[in-house]
Amino acid sequence: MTTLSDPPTQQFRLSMLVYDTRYRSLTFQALAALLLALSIFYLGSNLISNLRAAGLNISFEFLGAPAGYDINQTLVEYDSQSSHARAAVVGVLNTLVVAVLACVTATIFGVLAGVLRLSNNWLVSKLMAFYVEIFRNIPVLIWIIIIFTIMTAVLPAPSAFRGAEPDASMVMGSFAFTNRGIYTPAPVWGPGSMVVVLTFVASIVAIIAYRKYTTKLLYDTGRLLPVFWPSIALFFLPTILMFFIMGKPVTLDVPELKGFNFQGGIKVGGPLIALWFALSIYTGAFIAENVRAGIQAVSKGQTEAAAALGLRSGRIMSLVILPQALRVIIPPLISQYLNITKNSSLAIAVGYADITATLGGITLNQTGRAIECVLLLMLFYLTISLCISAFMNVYNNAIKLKER
Amino acid sequence: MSEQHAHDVAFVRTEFVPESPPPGVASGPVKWMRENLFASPANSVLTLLSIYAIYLILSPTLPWILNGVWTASSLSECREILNGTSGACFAVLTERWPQLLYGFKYPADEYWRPTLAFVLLFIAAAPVLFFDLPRKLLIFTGLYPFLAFWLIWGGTILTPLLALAGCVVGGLVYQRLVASNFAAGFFGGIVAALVVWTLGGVLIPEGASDNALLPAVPSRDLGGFMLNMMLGVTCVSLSLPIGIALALGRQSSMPLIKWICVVFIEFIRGVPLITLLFVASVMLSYFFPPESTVDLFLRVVIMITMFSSAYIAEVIRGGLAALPRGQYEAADSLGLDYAQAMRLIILPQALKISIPGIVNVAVGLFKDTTLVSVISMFDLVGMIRGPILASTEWNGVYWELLGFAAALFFVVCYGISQYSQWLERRLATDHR
Amino acid sequence: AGTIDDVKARGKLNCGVTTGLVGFAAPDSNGEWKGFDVALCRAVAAAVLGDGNAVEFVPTTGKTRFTALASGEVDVLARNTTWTFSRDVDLKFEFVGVNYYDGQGFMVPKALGVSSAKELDGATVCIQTGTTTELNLADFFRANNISYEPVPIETNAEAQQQYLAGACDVYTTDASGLAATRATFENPGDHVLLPEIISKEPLGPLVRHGDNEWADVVRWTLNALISAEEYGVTSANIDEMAAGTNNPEINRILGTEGTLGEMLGLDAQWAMRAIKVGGNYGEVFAQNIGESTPIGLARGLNAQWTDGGLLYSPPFR
Amino acid sequence: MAEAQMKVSDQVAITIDKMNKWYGAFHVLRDINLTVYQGERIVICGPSGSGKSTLIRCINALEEHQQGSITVDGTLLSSDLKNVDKIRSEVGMVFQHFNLFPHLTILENCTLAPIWVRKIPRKEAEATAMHFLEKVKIPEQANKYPGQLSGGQQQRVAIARSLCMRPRIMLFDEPTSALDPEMIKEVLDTMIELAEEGMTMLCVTHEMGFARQVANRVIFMDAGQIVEQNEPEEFFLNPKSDRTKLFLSQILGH
Amino acid sequence: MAEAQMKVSDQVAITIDKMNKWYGAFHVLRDINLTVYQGERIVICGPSGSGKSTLIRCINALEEHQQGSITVDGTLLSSDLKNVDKIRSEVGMVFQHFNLFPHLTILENCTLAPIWVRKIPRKEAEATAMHFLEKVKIPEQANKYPGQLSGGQQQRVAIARSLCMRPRIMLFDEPTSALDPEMIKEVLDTMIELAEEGMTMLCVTHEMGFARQVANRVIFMDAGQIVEQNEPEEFFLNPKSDRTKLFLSQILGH
Ligand SMILES: Nc1ncnc2c1ncn2[C@@H]1O[C@H](COP(=O)(O)OP(=O)(O)OP(=O)(O)O)[C@@H](O)[C@H]1O
Ligand SMILES: Nc1ncnc2c1ncn2[C@@H]1O[C@H](COP(=O)(O)OP(=O)(O)OP(=O)(O)O)[C@@H](O)[C@H]1O
Ligand SMILES: NC(=O)CC[C@H](N)C(=O)O
Ligand SMILES: [Mg+2]
Ligand SMILES: [Mg+2]
Repeated sequence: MTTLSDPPTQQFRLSMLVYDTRYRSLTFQALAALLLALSIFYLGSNLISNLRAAGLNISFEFLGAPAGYDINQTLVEYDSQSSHARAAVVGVLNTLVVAVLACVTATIFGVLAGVLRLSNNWLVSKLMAFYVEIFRNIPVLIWIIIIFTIMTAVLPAPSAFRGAEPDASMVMGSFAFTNRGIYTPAPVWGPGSMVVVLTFVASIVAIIAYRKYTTKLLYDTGRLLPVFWPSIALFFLPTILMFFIMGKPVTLDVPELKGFNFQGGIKVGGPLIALWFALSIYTGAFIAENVRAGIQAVSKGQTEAAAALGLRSGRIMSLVILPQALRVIIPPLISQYLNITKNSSLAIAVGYADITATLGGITLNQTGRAIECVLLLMLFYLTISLCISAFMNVYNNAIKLKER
Repeated sequence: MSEQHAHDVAFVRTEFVPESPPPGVASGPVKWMRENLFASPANSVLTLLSIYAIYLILSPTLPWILNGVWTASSLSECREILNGTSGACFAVLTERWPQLLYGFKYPADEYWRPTLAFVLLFIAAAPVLFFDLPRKLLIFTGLYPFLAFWLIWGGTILTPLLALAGCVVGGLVYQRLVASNFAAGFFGGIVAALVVWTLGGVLIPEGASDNALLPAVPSRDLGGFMLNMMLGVTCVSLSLPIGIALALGRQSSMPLIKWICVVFIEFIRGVPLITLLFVASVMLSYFFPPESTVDLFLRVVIMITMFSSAYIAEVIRGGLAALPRGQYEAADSLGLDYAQAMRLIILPQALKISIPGIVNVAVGLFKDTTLVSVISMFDLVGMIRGPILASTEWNGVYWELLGFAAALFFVVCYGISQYSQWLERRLATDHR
Repeated sequence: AGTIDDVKARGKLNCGVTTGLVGFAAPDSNGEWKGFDVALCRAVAAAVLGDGNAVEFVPTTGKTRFTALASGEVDVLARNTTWTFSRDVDLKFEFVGVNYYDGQGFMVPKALGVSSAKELDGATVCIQTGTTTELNLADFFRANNISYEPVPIETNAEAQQQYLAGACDVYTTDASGLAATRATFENPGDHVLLPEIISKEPLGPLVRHGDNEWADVVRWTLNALISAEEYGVTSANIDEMAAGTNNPEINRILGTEGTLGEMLGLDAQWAMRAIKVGGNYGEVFAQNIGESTPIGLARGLNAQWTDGGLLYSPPFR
Repeated sequence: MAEAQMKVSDQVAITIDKMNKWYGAFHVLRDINLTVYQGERIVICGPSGSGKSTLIRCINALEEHQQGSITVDGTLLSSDLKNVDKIRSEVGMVFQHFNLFPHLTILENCTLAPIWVRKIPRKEAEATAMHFLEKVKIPEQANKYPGQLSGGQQQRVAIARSLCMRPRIMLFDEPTSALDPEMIKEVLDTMIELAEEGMTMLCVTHEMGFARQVANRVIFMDAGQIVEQNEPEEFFLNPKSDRTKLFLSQILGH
Repeated sequence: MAEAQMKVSDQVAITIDKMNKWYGAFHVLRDINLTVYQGERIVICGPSGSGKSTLIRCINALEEHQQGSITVDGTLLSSDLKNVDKIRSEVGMVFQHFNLFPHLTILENCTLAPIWVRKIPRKEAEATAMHFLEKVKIPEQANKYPGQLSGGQQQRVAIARSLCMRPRIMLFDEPTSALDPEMIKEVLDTMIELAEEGMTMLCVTHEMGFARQVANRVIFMDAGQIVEQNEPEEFFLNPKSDRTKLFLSQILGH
């Protein structure tokens, strides 16, 4: 044995680039970098020469120019003289509105269907299975079109409400279902209405506090107060009382047929409804499957153990099954939310003015700035999805069951 | 020690109790209904609600369907026949089915070609989907793409033959060279294939397509459900190898390669397919050399393939992660190199685990092919929304057409998802 | 290489048309494209390739048409597209002429009892997105200080569907488009066009900027059709006339005199073929959108200058 | 043997009378008659599928029986939810797979039922829980989660969790069969300790050492019936029925 | 004892010189010096986490070492892939969890590496495989899949698979610790037979019977160091170091 402690320093040979583990990965990465650079260069030079040939350039100045077109659903102030950038903002807000609405309703549909699918009622569970299969296996675009067609072709036009003997009439005298959307009464906040609203907010806070208090009471003294009915009472009574005490400050502005359309009240546009409903019922089918899987993932042993401890079935659900099932349900649920956001870009099929329709549609077209608009569009969706997945990672780490 | 208990515990059964039927609880349909439909008051309410819901759905639709008119040449004629009663006008389907299935420009005399390709697809897919079938069938699977290409697009048979020859030569060179070095084999194979293609491309005469056995059909003339099927099948099969490469890249220990794959995958998964289709329709041609005009079908295929390969990569990554480390180590210790270990040991197992996931991606992708209608391609949905509903005769027949499209997709997607469930069950019990 | 060489090499002309506007461009039940714009495409194809059927029709929406042209997917766009400053200058296209002088109009159901666009305050308006009409509409209502609600729509077919279902009170687009759309209604009589024409919409074929040879081919094909009408050359008498006439202008057009075809990079018979496929401008007009068709458009501004219209082809010389 | 200290009273804890149970058309339990006295420690054994688990699950109303009666501590098990609740809170049960609640800490596992069912204030419940956790020798794990414990520790938590409800009767369904050999001992020790305190126990197990050491009575079941029962010594040394002999030769043989 | 028949030559098979290895900042192997002669059978033992597995995995280049040198059959283990390949094809390795390829039959498991690495024609490779399968006494299983075999059979296949590469050195990492007692014997018998044929073997195991019967040398490791090495008799009867004594008392005691 020699005393030498390091391997003899070898002469560097070219073959070592491939055969020596120290250089091998560098070689490959250099190759990959080269290929990447080459293809970027190739695509980039094509792009530049094509743009030059077409006499175009890349510039985002158009965003400041007046858009020139009108949008039918604007959450921020907007008219045809506003800039393209503002039109894009309107689109972003509309995308977020429909996505958030659809997430909420899809969750409701999904949870209902998922739970009912596990029902021991044969008919109900079969019906839910039918719902899930039908909606999962037909493209969402077809659903959007079908529901939009129902909206436009089946519901009456506003003109049908006109005349002495109209073909259609308002539901309860204040809701109008037309093929342009649904008109509902809007609250008019008279003087003193703030008090009513505050009371309502306060009673919500009170309900939460009361629930906290009952749990604490139980923990401290072992006394369990009723929760359900007091919550209901707290929800309604104070607000209603205050409403009358303040002399009915909140009145309803009931939509009325004036001119071509209903005026007053709140209008939820047809495209919004079609998109919202189609997205929620389609995604609801997927969520139902997640919910079912989540509940089934909690083993029967858990229920039995809880029952053997003397817990009643309602408590077993809320204390043992749901907390465990939610861990399984929520991650796929969040990716369904991501899907909803991405699928909301199908707004374009029904003329809903989301970001794809404004920035990626009309603006792109009127200005001809295809590359810029598509880039901005992708950037927007990418940001949203990165935010959602970042949130999901945080959540997943937070709920991870402690293991050995 | 037994003095403590006063009870005599010893007991031996001498007479065994025979099995007897359960006590006479009602059986038959009444019992079944009581247990499954009316077990509790709440349950009964649910049942009644469900029955009412079913009634609500069926009462208008059933008569409408049953009273359908199957022969008429236009909506107004149809309405005349119906004479005010409620009924579907399925005549639009009988009138326009070729357009719905093949698009409005595919030559009518040639419908048998895509149909045949479609039937052959089952034979080609079978050995991939069912492991029990003889492996020899895979040869047909390998030939199928070229055959299907020739059948659908027609033109000179030399083109697919040349493509096939290129692949075969590439494969042979790969086999030759891979023995010494994977990289040499891989790139050697590609180069060989490219050489064959360019050489062959020069050799194929200009007008070869003019009076070929099968008349050439330009890809713009493809449409209808056929377009959905073709996009789905092509993109899924193309995205498999890319997805595998991406998944392996994402697992790589080389940071640059891993980073490229991660960025690609997350980018693609972060944007909606529609924006990628916009890229295909408005941006992509700026990235090709000025003189080459890549047709829209190809551009769409490129984008959808990128899209689905990102999703498939994630599925396969799951499959790779499910393999125990020991498999990698055993392969290493036997002296297999990276490519061999992947090809012989890791991928066969990882892919098998991933098949259900891949099938789900495929179903999702197939449904998403309808989005091409947004960039005015005439797939099934595009046909309905465009030429058919716009035509004077059939302006206003929504339900029959949309219902037809929905039914078509349902049959295919439901079929595939049933297959994937069957497969999952089978993989779960498969001990091998 | 220039577009003309590409087209010759390909053996097909890629022509962008609408996704379906009866009379202008729409596939019939056999999938054959027919219409006023289609005829121009066929004329160009006949001129360049010698075959009026050597055309690939690429259906485009208001939104996709310009990208299709810019990206080279189509060689020429003949899709009732208005010649505007920004399209010409900013989007870098070349309008080669005007084949239909039009203006934006409104269509409403008779039952609404509206007689002027100014009465449309609060109406819901169906409008194709990505068009000039969309911008005109915004300007018109703003100028008149009345409100409306736009329903943006991709294609004429959808607009028609929405309008008929009553999802919008008014449909607005080029007056010619309105007439064509109304013609396909079951009861065209129930709908009226309002008298206001709120814009100038000179519609014409366009090509990419920068390829002047190709632009010339399309421009002079169009001019040949117009001139042919002016000089009484029809598809019926063209063979006769091709034998030679005593009008040198006709002779130059039909290639019996001079080398105009050669200058364009085509052969001598180019214009003859172009006229032969669908007839001269007048014939094309009459066959597809004229008064004897269901669409029933009068020549109006689109009459020859000699008849008090605006059609005025530059001389072939 | 510690048996001398264990007392069996004359008071009846459980009476099962002519009980029969079917799964669909399958007759799982046939004509079960059994009286358990307070303080008795009964081991139930028998081949797989003989209905041992089903029997003890019936006692806890986890399964319904169709004929005959079960009376626990004077309460007749009927479909009346109140009776079921009463019985369940008197009877503790330990499962083969522990069935701890993975989302709660050990302490929360042990206090959940006392708080929500027995309505014991949290402080008190926690004190009790710590008491029993000490008894099973893992008080230091109180704030960990079940997933962080070994199998043997988990099973001991499961026992403590049952004890926190202060049951008068404990049912064990193969409590050690999912454990590694070294952990079995931990759990058996805990059970022996319980037995020494006079808890009434019914235990399905094949640990013959345990049966010998603590049981007053061994019950052998086969095909849904009680085939033989006897004191452990007698049972193991002098099995009467052929089936018992066969069974014993199998399990003692290996 | 069969030791008399086993020959140890003077030729060096493996030289490990001042080898050090870290996992991150954790020093797993410290200053390992070891010379293995051809035909030697070495048993490595030591408490869990002492670095036994890491040591033999280093020899096979499954792990990289950071300092010192390892020479196998005259080939220096360096970052040069060719050397790594050479060493791996000279050295066979058997894992605790067998790591058979579940998607291939037994025969395919055994012929895979000879065909793809050694480039031996399939026929020949199959003949060799059958030869070694016979040697491990399961030729009749050749066409089954690993999932269809018992653990002991699987481990024997794993040994045969390594042998098919005709290695000159075999490494075993606790080959029997995942097996049921009755299967351990099958596998040990196979290993003893191998040893008798003069294969150079390094074996991590706690089977002292095996060590006594076949090893020339037992190496005891603790905390990443070789603490003691000796002939088996001496090692077991007269351990020198305190740690060894403690360890032996534990494993022999139970
Ligand atoms: N929910 C059920 N539905 C139908 N049959 C069942 C059900 N649960 C158990 N059985 C059947 O009842 C019989 C008795 O089951 P039980 O679990 O009581 O046996 P066991 O004696 O506990 O066996 P083991 O020792 O395997 O736990 C078995 O044949 C079993 O297949
Ligand atoms: N990949 C790794 N990263 C970090 N530490 C590791 C890794 N692999 C092993 N170790 C640590 O190195 C030490 C030695 O591990 P090794 O597996 O060699 O021990 P061993 O002697 O084989 O033990 P056992 O008898 O349990 O198999 C252990 O403390 C282990 O935790
Ligand atoms: N309605 C149309 O499709 C065309 C509208 C208008 N002529 C334009 O070019 O923008
Ligand atoms: Mg049991
Ligand atoms: Mg180890």
